[in-house]
Amino acid sequence: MSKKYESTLLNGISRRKFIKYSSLAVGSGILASCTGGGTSSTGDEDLGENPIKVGVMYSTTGSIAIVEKSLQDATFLALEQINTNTGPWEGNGEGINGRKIQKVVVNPNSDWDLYNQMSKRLIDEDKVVCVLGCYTSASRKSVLPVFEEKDSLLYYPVYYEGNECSSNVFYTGAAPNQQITDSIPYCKENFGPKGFFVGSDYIYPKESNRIAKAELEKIGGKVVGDEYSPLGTTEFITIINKIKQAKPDFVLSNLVGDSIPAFYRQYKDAGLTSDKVPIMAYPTTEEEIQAMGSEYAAGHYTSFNYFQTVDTPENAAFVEQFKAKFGDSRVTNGVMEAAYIQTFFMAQAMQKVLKEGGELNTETIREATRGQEFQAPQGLVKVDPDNYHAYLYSRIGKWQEDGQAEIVFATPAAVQPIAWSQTLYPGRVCTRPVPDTRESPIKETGKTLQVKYLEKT
Amino acid sequence: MYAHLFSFFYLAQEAVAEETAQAFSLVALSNQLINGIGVVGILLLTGLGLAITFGVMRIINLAHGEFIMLGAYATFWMQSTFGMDLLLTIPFSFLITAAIGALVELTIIRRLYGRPLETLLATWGLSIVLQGIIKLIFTAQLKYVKSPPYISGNLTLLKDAQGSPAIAISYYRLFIVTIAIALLVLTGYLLNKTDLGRQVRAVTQNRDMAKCLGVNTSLIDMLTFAYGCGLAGIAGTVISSLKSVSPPMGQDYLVDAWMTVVTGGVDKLVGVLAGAFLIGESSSGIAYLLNDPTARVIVLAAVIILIRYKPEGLFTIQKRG
Amino acid sequence: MAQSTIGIATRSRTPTKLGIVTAISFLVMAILPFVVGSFQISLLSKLLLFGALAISLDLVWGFTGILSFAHGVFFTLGGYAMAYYLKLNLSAENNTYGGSLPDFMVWNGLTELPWFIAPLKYFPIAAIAMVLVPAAFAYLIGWFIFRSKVSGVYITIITLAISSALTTFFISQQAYTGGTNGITDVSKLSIFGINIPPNGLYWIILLFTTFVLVGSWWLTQSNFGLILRSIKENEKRISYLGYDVASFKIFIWTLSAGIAGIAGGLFVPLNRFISPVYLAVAFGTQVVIWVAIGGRGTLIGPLVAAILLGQIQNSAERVTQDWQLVVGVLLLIVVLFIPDGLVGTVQKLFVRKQKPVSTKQPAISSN
Amino acid sequence: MESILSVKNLQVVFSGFKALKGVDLEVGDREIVTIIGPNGAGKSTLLDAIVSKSPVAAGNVYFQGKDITNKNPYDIARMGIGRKFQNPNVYNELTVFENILLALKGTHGILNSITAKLTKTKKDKIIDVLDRIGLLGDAGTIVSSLSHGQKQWVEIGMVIAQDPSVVLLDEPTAGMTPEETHATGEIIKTLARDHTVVAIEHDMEFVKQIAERIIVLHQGAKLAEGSVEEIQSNPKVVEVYLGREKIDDAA
Repeated sequence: MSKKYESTLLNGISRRKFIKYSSLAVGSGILASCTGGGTSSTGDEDLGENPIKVGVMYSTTGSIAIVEKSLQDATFLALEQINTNTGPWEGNGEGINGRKIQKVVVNPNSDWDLYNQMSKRLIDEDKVVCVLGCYTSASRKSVLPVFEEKDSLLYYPVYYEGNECSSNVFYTGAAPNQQITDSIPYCKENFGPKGFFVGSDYIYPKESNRIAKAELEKIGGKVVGDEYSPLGTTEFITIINKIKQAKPDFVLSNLVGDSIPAFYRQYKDAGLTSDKVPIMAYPTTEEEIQAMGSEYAAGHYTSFNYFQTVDTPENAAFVEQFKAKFGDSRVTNGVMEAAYIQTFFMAQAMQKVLKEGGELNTETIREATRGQEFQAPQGLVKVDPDNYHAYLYSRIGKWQEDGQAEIVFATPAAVQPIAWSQTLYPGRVCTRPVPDTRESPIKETGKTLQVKYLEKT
Repeated sequence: MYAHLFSFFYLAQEAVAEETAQAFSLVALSNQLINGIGVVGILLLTGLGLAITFGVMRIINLAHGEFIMLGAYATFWMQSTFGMDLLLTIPFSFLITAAIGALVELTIIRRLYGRPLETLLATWGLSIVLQGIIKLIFTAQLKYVKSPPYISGNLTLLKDAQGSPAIAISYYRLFIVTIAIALLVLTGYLLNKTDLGRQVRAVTQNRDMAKCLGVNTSLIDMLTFAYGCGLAGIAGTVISSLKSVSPPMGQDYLVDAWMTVVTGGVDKLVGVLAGAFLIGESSSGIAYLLNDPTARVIVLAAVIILIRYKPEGLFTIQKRG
Repeated sequence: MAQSTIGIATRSRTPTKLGIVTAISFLVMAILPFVVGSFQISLLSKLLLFGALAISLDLVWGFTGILSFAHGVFFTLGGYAMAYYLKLNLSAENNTYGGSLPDFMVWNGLTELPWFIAPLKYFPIAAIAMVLVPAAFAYLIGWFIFRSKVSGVYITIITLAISSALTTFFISQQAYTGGTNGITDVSKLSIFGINIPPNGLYWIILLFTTFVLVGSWWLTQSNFGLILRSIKENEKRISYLGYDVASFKIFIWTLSAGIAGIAGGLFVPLNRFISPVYLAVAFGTQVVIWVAIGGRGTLIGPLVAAILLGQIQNSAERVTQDWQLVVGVLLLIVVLFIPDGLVGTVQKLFVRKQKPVSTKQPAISSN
Repeated sequence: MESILSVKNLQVVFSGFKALKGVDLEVGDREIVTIIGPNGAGKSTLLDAIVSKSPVAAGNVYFQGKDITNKNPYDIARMGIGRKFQNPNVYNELTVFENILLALKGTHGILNSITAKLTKTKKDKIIDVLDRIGLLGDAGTIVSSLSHGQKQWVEIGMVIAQDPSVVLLDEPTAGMTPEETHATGEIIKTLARDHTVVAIEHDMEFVKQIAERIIVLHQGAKLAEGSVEEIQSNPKVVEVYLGREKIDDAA
């Protein structure tokens, strides 16, 4: 009798079943790890022999997709031009020294965790030679240890807060001195000394505003408000109310993503006008203007390296080619342009390596990328050989009724990038030796760096 | 008088300018609280649909935000294709989202009545699917919805010494509040004064009994759920021109809508109004005194404590044990 | 947890078969690093930790009936404890600002290490904090909500609110938490001066997850497990038998948070960052989905689901950019057609085959 | 006779409705008391109030001289009051054995439940209980597949396993066939040998079978009290069950 009870005493998972399922778990783990070895091929295009594998890592779904999808588009355009010997690549032959680029595309779904996982996959499993990708600082930070540990290369196309100088990243977006340094004096001279700073609540806006605040105070201006809203917020009643109360001469906005259209709309809706209190923004570009409706942006300003209205033959071609590929209603903006030009930096570097008979790996591409110049839509740009950031133009655009910017300020040439704000960290520079030893490159020179422009060589 | 207040405020501001802190001002605070009504309107609008699907039907709908998103995209589509005015799209947006809601009820919700946790999981899956489909159709980029040009500007209640508005609220915000309250009244009327509403309540209170009395319960279920989704669609339409339109936009409203409904109590529609008012005003008030993120944390903590002590919400009659 | 090992040994019915099969499974998993590539190892390490997290949720949801969206919170709290340890032990040379102050604190104008973070520089303290902080937080929440009339859906809504509030809080306290970025650029894990290589970490994680699985199984097979299942079915009834339901709930809730915390702590040396993304409702929902798909109350099911879904996601990603659509559809299918989850369904089929379902005939037993 | 359970002027109110309007009750050690009364008389509410299922608005409950009014249900249970509910309130997803095991007298702490082993003594005790309720052959059966009457026995078995000083039974024979009812009566009689029993019943045959003392509740108040014969001849009681010739039919 008692035996019968024992077998049914505790009706949880019986031991036998438990054993079965444990085996199942193990089996599934093994099975999955064995099937996961294939490589995704993208498109049916004929890539010829021995293509070069390049990772493209932008989210096309989730909250950041609103920006990153366009970066992916711009990257695809550049890769297509390289593979088909068109656009800026015309005359170089199809591909790089006859080898075409095979893009390995991943979509991390706006999830930092997946950026990390997928960058590991790109490097370890797909064996890409380098990766083009990321938008937010958080996603860059989440993949940075991967690229450093595995010593691979990331081309990162986004304006950011600076304070970083990895030997595994090429920063082709604006460093703080290429976006903030010129805009603050402009604001004080044209609008007045009192600035109200707003931003999304994360590292880039906070650090950006901190640098801007230091710059503004240095020239005798004053910050009358400093407010942050959670990332992705679309409710700005309180911040706008505080702006009204503080009566600033201008508003400096570092809001990002879907907060931007909401802010501009509610700003105007609350009766604040661009002729009285203009907004100077960093992350507001043609794309966001299009999404909010240009009537809300007219009269406000953005400080960026590139605008669709930049008057160069290269830009005219870029805009035309982009619209031809992705539709006439699409606009181009500074981040997309950076994504576009960094692809050519990469291609030129690979070409250099291959022409010299070298092998494509992190070390050779890294050394070859340093100092690359490119006649970009925004003008002649160059990768700084010391700190791996890019020489870029600094421009200020005033938004018009048609959603395009009138460029009201531009530097005469591309500005040398400085990774650390010289206002906050005077004399701190980043200089990588040749060849890169991957040791700490930070030097305290003790004296503030002067602005240098790129000279034609 | 107000000039005094303002000069005081400027003095005070000079004093604390180093910290860039906002000086306290009664006028500004009243302005903030008046404008808080704008937040209340949006909470009410986004919470109303949930008050139907959860309050009346007890369906835990985590795809509620996606129905708001669908409403916004319906409006975007009608505007960009037919050049329709936003106001004009409201009834169509309601019909489109309600139709999708009915379809969802037929294919998914119907199979899960009486299994709240499964419903919760299914609607989460649904929210992923809806976002994915919209992204496939409309791409991931932000979309532009034009606001009605005739509802613009601000209602100025009080001017300061310089003649600029000191207390003012935008007409569009007032419009949102009006729509929200109108829908609330309409819903209350439908639910309490019409035959259909009586059937709905009969079904939700005692399904079997209602069935015996000849009520077509499955039709009532479908209609009620569709109506709740339609309300979410209207919310999406109305806020689309004030906020941003993108596939994941609904996620932003989900938690807030839930908190609104739970705070007020789900048994009475007026609870939603109360919940929206309490959450909207307290978060604007705290945000004014401190800042937005802190206000959010404090309000959420307050809601947790409220649920702890009054899980049935503030406006529900004590039931017999 | 220490009791469980003693418990197994002292149990009257020594589960030898179980021991053997577990050992074999464990060994097979253990030799994987010699078979598959480094990406799969790091992915498996992560999925094993997610699996352990899912098992911890299964203890409170599958067995006790408390559906929580806040398990990502406990996981992340453990993660932050470990991340502070690794960040504070970054050599001055690798710290962009030299000195001992983490970079994000420098940016946010802190001049010295806050007192509540400073002790985490020492491994034993960090290791204890990794368990204790999430467990203590869970205890507080548990004490607050389980000793009240709140139940069912409302508890779930409270966990949603907790997750949402904490995400906002951690992001807004950038000077102490690193904001949205979280804590990044941390050092590699070394224990007592020995560097742990990726495979070593994998083995530690495998050991941990196996331990969590076996420990949880053992725990739920005891009288305690029986009581948990009774609470799930009808928590009022059992209080009339003399059981203090709230204290049982608080205990399993706290224990589960502690397990989640360790999983989070082990996650940081693997991923080399922790951020509020794991606090958010989206991640909490992910954990719920693993348990639901794997099968509630099966322990092994959530682990299988976490590994399987992670692999499906990884594979689906190669096929389509819109892979999360695939995951969404999969979730709908599981909920609608296999409500007991994968393992739960297999289990049911198995049970049905073994023993015909008893008929409900009103038989009168002989007296 | 000394009271083991004593209820003084007990009042229970549901949103303004007075379900119990001041009831007094004294129960002696090892006594069998049966409570009868029409629907809505407050019978179940009285038991609910004793075990703190319903909150007591006024008045007191004493158990072994100690005031237990509105104490935690699990404390009351641990002190020695067991309760069987009107509809069988058992664990349908567990086996019969597990249901009894749960109820088994002993410490109910967490650590104890983790480390506790199924000792021979415990097993024998459970087997004894199963034997008494006639479900020995069904020990391993999942309760949901039992008949209604068997579920009632399982719950009675749980109360026996609990081994409380006072057993509160709410309609232990509801839904049972006459044979089952009789068997239940015998179980309760044996139970009364070493326990105090307070039972609510409708079935007068059954009441006659087990009762020593009967209490009649009506509209939240005590109407009458006495032996079976006294109650049957009480005019007030007869009037309450109006339209009926005899109380025997009251159900």
